[in-house]
Amino acid sequence: MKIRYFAWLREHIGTSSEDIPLDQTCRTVSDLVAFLSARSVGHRHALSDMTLVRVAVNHVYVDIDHPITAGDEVAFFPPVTGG
Amino acid sequence: MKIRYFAWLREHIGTSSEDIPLDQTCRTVSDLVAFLSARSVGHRHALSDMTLVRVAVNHVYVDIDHPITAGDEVAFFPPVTGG
Amino acid sequence: MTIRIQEDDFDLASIYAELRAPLSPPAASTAQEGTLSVGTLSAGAISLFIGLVRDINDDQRIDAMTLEHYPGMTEAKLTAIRDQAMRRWQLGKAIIIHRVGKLYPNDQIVLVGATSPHRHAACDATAFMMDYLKTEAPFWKSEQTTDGNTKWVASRDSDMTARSRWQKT
Amino acid sequence: MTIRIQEDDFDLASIYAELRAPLSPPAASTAQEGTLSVGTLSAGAISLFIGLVRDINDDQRIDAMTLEHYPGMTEAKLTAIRDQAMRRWQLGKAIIIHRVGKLYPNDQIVLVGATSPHRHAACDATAFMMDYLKTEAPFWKSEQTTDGNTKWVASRDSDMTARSRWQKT
Repeated sequence: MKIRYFAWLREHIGTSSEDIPLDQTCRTVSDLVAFLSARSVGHRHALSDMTLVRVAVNHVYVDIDHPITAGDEVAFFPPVTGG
Repeated sequence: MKIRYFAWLREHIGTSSEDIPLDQTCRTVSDLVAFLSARSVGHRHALSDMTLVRVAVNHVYVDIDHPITAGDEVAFFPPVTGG
Repeated sequence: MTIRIQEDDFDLASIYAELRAPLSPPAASTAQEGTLSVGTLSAGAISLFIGLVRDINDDQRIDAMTLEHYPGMTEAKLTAIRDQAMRRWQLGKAIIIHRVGKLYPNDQIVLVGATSPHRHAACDATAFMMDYLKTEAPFWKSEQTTDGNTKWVASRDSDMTARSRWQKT
Repeated sequence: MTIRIQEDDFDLASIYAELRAPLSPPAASTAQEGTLSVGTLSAGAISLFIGLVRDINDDQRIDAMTLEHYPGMTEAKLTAIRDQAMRRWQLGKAIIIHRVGKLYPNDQIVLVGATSPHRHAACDATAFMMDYLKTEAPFWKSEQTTDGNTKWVASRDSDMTARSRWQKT
């Protein structure tokens, strides 16, 4: 599974993208957030308040309870500020 | 008093502008319309239905009962169609 | 050069360069007093509207059109419309250009533009100026159709309706 | 070339020339079937919005800003926003251009444009695309202030409010 981070989440975590084998217990975005938060202090810090974070699965915005599968690209980022 | 006509009113009346001495009985735009309508068939035709005509006195839109004085420039024209 | 009525064509690129150029500091400080944004010289948002001669109107093909106006009153009305927009929204610059004389399909007829620190102010002011121009500025179009006839364009109720949305309640 | 994400600057004059160029007949007939306006090749109305880097944000002077985005998702989102506008209004053409990378005050960031036979369709579609771009397209700005700090720009509630006005009831 490919995980991507943008803006201050990328800075906190220290990488813009990581490939991780999908843990069997990870069935939703929420499960994945718990799994990733255990990886480092930076991860835990970046994902500690999910009200500040948007999630996209395969380029589509999803809620925290959205299901995920091994082939997905999951991205975490702050509310957008383009334009 | 200077009278100006635009668009199809100008075509019906056959002139874009005329200088006329202000008749003492002409106190409002409505009086002036009656006065001008007597000048020619073209005038009468152009001014016969004032719901189709807009009036400006000294470049400001006015109603038919607006007062007029000798030094005024009074313009008659159809609803505008610019832009 | 904020109101122009001209027979000549206009050049969007040079008008845009004028709008985009930062305000000079005195103008900026007049625009908004009492905040740090006094120094805001860069526009942030630029909205532009351009009207072109259509090749069809009321289901008839148009060969050409002639725009007549009321010199003196036109300038006064356009200036008043621009002033209203400048008072109603926080604008940096605002411009209205309208052509007169004989025009052909796809020719530029009108340009309205506004700059503001805020995008909705720029967009709304542009739409506002167009709606008022359409209903108050003394221009008249006559169209020459491909069958050789010339006719005066009729005003549209939809333009009056559009203008009424700006009336504050 | 209706969606562009690029580091390079863009040229308004050439984009305007693209928008102004009459539709080719097949595109025009697809646009509106069953009426004589099938043949309408001239746009009539062109609306443009350009966003520039402001020199002040939240009362702090800005030296530069860096725009990051999510390649792949950005293109998908902008395409979806443009498609929504094309379905909702009768548009001839619609374009969205957004820059990424390092930008300086008064630099162009974004351009949105639409053409239509009707001015309100062109103006509304432009505002709609900006409102959705602001809230859905995955771009993030970090600002470098004159005191040497760099900070991520916070999203604004007003942008969500602006988007909600387009939701049909």
